[in-house]
Amino acid sequence: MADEVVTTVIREKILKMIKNEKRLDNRNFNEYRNIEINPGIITSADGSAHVSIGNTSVIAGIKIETGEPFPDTPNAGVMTTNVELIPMASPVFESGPPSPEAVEIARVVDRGIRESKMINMEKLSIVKGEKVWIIYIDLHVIDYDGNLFDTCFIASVVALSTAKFPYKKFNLEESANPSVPVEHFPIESTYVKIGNSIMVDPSLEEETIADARLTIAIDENSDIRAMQKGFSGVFKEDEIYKIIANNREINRSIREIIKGKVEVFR
Amino acid sequence: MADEVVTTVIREKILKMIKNEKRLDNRNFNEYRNIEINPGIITSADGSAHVSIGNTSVIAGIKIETGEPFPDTPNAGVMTTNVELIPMASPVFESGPPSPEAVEIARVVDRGIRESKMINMEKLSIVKGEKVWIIYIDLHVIDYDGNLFDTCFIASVVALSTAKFPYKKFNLEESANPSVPVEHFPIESTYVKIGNSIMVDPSLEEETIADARLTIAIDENSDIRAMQKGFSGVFKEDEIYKIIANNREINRSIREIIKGKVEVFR
Amino acid sequence: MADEVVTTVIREKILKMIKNEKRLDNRNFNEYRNIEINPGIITSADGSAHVSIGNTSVIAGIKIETGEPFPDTPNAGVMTTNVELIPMASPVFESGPPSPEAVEIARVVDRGIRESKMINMEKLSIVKGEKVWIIYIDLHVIDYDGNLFDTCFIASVVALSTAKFPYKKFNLEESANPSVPVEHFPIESTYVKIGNSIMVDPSLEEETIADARLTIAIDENSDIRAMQKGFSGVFKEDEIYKIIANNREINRSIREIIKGKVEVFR
Amino acid sequence: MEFLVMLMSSEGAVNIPKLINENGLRIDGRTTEQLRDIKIDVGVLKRATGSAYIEWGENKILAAVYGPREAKPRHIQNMYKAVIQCKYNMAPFSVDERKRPGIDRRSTEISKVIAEAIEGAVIVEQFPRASIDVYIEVLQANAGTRCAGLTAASVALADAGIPMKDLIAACAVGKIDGQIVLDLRKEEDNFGQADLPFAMVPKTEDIVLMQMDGHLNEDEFKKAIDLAKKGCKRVYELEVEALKEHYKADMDNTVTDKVINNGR
Amino acid sequence: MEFLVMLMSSEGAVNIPKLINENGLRIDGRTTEQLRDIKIDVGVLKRATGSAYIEWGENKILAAVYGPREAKPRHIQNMYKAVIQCKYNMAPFSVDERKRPGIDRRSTEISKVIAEAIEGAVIVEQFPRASIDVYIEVLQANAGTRCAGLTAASVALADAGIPMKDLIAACAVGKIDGQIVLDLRKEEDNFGQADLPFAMVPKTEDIVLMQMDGHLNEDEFKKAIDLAKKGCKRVYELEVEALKEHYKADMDNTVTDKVINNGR
Amino acid sequence: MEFLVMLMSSEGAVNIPKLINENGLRIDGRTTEQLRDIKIDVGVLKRATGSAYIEWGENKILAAVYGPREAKPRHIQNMYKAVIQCKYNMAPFSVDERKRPGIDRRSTEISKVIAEAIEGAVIVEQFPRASIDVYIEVLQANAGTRCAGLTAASVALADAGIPMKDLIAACAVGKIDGQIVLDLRKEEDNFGQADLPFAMVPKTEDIVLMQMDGHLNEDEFKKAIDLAKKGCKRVYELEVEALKEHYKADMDNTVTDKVINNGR
Repeated sequence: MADEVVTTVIREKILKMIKNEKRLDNRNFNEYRNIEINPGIITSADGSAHVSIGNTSVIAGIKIETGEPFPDTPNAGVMTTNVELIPMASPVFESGPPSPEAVEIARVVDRGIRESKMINMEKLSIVKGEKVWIIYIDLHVIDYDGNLFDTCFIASVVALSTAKFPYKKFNLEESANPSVPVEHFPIESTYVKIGNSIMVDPSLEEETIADARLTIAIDENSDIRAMQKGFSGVFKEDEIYKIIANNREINRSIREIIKGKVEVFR
Repeated sequence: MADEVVTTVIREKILKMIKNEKRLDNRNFNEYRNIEINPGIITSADGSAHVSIGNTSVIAGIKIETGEPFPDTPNAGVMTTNVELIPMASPVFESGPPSPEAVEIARVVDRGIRESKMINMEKLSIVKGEKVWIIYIDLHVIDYDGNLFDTCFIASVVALSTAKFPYKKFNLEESANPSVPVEHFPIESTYVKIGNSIMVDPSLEEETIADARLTIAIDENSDIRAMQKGFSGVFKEDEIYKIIANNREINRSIREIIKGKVEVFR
Repeated sequence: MADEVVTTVIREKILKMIKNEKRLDNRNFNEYRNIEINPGIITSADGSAHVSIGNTSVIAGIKIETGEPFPDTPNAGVMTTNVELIPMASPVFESGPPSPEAVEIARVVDRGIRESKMINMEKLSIVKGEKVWIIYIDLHVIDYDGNLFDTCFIASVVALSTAKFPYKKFNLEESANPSVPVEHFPIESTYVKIGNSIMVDPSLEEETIADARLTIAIDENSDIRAMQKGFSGVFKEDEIYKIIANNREINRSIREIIKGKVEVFR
Repeated sequence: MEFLVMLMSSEGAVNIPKLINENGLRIDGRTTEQLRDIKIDVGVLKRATGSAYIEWGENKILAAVYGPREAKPRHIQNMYKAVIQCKYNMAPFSVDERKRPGIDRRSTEISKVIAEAIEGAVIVEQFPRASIDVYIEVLQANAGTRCAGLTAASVALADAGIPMKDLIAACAVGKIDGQIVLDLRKEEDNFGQADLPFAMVPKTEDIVLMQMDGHLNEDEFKKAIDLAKKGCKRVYELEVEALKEHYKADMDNTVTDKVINNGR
Repeated sequence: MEFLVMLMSSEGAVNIPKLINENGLRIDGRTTEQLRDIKIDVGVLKRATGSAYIEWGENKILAAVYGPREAKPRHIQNMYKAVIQCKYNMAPFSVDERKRPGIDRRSTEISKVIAEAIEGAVIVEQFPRASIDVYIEVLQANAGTRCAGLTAASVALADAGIPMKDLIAACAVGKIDGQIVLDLRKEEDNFGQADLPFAMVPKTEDIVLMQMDGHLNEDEFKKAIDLAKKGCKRVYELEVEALKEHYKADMDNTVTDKVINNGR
Repeated sequence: MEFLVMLMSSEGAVNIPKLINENGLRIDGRTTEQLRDIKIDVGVLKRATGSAYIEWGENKILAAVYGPREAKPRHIQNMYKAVIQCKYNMAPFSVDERKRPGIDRRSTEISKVIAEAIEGAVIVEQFPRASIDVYIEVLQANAGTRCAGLTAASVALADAGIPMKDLIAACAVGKIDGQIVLDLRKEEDNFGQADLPFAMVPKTEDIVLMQMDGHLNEDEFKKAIDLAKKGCKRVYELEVEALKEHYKADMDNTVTDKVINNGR
């Protein structure tokens, strides 16, 4: 989101506060903004969620169709993730084909879900080698105020957790448990580095002036499943180790928040 | 066609003449320009027509193929309408994908034909639920001097009326009557409002300075089958009623002109 | 390549030297630059070649798939030729869909190969009327210093000569001779006219200031198989006859160079 | 509604179901002159200059306004007035069959007629060379999205402080089982005989949007327009309520009045 | 021609039909050196600066010229001369199988060689920074459309008053049943052994367009060029006639003379 | 490797093959800490400002640099520094299944992370408003192309005389058969448990690119980073050797030193 602009006044205020380990919105470095989760809000979707982190707001919709498997994975289903940075969400977003930013977010979210084996892809097979479920995760970003990676990731995880196979629509026999087979529960967290300070869940202003970005997806065991470094700044090895160490604790509390919301819904 | 430009002199002349219920080309408000109709001019098409209203000139070509029906209408054929505003026709038209103007014309022409049930879509079925005729109406606008809606509509109606199924080409048994099953005969008329005056068949200059536009498609009983209001100006309720009342008489004469041409040809 | 620019100094030097039947790089009018041919360099391709003429450098890769024949040639295979003028090769090339220049080169190369019947297309049939080999010739231009037509043509001919059918990949029974059935050996040569002088194998500078261009593909009997005049300058009839007469001898030596390279490889 | 689904999914002959019962009620229990439930929230997005969210029956739609801002690219600038640019878009998950992302012909046409309707109400002369950009995102669709979207856009324009002659109110009217009814839902649209999307500036009764497809005789058409006007007036009340509700938070109703009377 | 259609539609082996009969006549009755019937109308469109319509056998083609006008986008402007931009396009209904709208590789190449041919005849130096835009629309196609289109474009340029060295005349020549013949029609192109589209400025005999595919030895090639030149000269006569006919309406033949001699 | 191909092509259950044998060697005979063979040629293209060709195992990749030159379109210019634009592209014939020409989502992401990595090493502040354009063409692919491509790009930047903090060196590390190994080849990537592309400025140990997918616990991750760093240091030696070799032709090693120390 290189095109977002922050005034010099704001930039300097952020840099000054950081020296005292404080942030513009008074959070500390390891603190997320308020996370709001509304599962199941779109009835035309097979699974959905509206998730906000602070003012950043994303709607995830899951649509499930049937189709052929890929030739090299004849017994596994298919999953695709798509992010639309629609111009509603920011004055710098433009309509048209997905920007590199949108593609990167979609691919990193997809990797976190896929590599953590959240969905058991083998269970998406309907007729071996011939017919499988195809899951579309569509992320509609409606308000952009920083940290789209995590907002999109949580929205995807919650929407998938609420998703049900549309047996009827495809004239398939209904199952006792129509839920999409969720077997793991990954969490993705994004950090930025400003000067020598590193903080989680960057706001728009922080993201705009940040030197470097790091996104980490971990599973229930805090094992790492996906990573993505971003921006043109650099990390030192021990900065990354420190992020990983901190991240375990931060993710634990977020996992509880999300799981609670999902369980109430299901 | 917001990009067409009219000089202030012309604009003021039009506004002045309108006060005396006259138009730049000396027509009265309920008068069409000269309509020329040449059916069947393109032998590579399955049906065709060259239609001019004044200097506005359109060539309609019908191509008919076979294919699968839509899942929700398994026993009905398929019809698609496409308008190309090629740069040959006006200095403001550009090549590339259809502009919003071209899309609007295509969709309004399509609606007038479809909603009047001009073509019996059920009779386009070849093998129930499996194979149907697909009718392509392609409108090639070659000279633009105002009122594309009506010129395109008449060209479509005439071309369809002359269209024959290409049985041979698709190795199908020939029928005694190979004509496309035309069962109704709709007419579409377009009006513009300039100041408080309303006139049919706008010229380029009138269209360019008009406040609002209204297109109405009616059937043989003068029942309304499709409408489209355009431009940013507004209509009052009774203005619309007046247009509809006038429109019956105007359409009657146009219908006779077209029918005559088509019958001679068939 | 209208966008390439040559300084006035260079232009005048070329024009001056031409008067003495000399060229900027000291070649005479009927002389090619050094031709380098490396067949079979890309193992992920089914056939390949790296060909340079002077500093102009092209990599040709052949990929072969199976598919359906065209309805009007049910017993013949399919061949498509694609040229990418990637921005790596010149400061004036842009990424995106093929430019008119790229399309022209691809089509002229394709015509020379197709019309000389270099590949026996009937022998690409696998199951009569149902399944054929589809040959993709992809030309990746990596350094552009003039005369892409001939460089691309030689690269295509050499790559095709080294190409083998991927029987295994498509679960087809292997043949004793897996080579693509090459039956003829066409050569294509490109001439430019500057003022009244005509010279073969134009350098970048010559191409940029040339008035007219002529490409001729001939077979082993020196019969003409394809021609393409280019640029906005004109030719006189006898200029063309003179080119054709000269061309026989020039092509003979090039044919020997290429054939030698191919035979060593096969 | 189960019977409807059955009728639609049985291959072959699709019988038109009964859409108005013996008591004159429609499949969702509404009378012929009744709108679906409508709920409007104002100012729901941070980044947009103005925004609104509307739930209209089972439609869920967001509208956002950016501007007035510099119109880009420059060649679209008009030196006498602001240009109105509108993008109506359906989310891939808003309909039964997943919609592929990107603009299609239907959304191109709807964007055009909505932009023209808005230009009929906004005081565009106040902002030469500028662009006022309206984005309508359909999150869940159930017939009538262009009217619901235009209604939301009108409220978002007010929230953005864009001067208008007055709010625009929109609603569709149609014909089902031979009767003229207000505000078609999906099954009524699919199996009905006519659909007429309509929008006006309620105060002046200026018609800013009107489209129609189906079959109406002249009397039916007049009855339809009459009913559409009644519907728009009710929609207008809901718009004003929503704006008042939103600005009450500022403890000052005069703000709302200022916004919605801004243009005069 | 019925026998041809049969041969083409029978699946499997396609036998090449006899294209020249024992009397030396072709399937449409022409001699080997005969053009198809050609009819040219000048000034057929209102909006274009100049225009022409040509019927060439079963080809029906329109050409329009706009300009000289400001070249856009600016980076294509040449400060020493006008740029010639050409779009050759086939209508979806102009061929047997409906052609999807939009530019394909074939029309891209044809547009390029036609633009270059025109630039060889127009006095482009008179209009620095300008663009002269030529649009060719093929409404009905039956082989030889690029030659017919370029011929029509040349007349349209004259109608637009664009100064040229002289009119361009174009026609194809080819080989069928082993003989060199003028102006191939579709079946001759499909089943022949060579096709050579050709265009020149008849007055100077400057060759402005030449393409070839098929199989010609050197003697055949020379014979082909010779025949093509004869064809072009006949086409030129028809062009001049059409322009004279058109300007006769102005009761003043000097106008025509002025137009077609404009450049000198 | 025949056994691998068999396993992959048998329909149905795909068993994961043994990737490290009882002697601790991998399927191509390498140890767990060994890079594939790497060969770098400098200055291989005439037109580009700088260029390099790399063979890295079975990967064959070209990199070219153009610039600093005026950034176009103008709105991408930054008045404080050069913008880095990168296009990573795979030739259609570089992979098993022919890749359709054009940009896909994978190459969009790779282009982005490589551009950001390069921006982390180039002294962009020296060239305000300029663009430095890096083109990476994968001619033959066998896993690890983004690291090999970034390495080649770094050498091409040096060849172009672009001032950098120092060369970037890249290589991937991964997990196969439960062990952390350096530089995965295709079969190891397909059947392994993790892949971690990595790049740094060896002199400062600044990490400029890092991505990961798969499954690593914290200890494995640290071991992986450690091994990746070792790999990068070896790659760096090869880069310097290649540059020295190239400039030796100029009979003056000080040139190389100047180039690779240019930024300080």
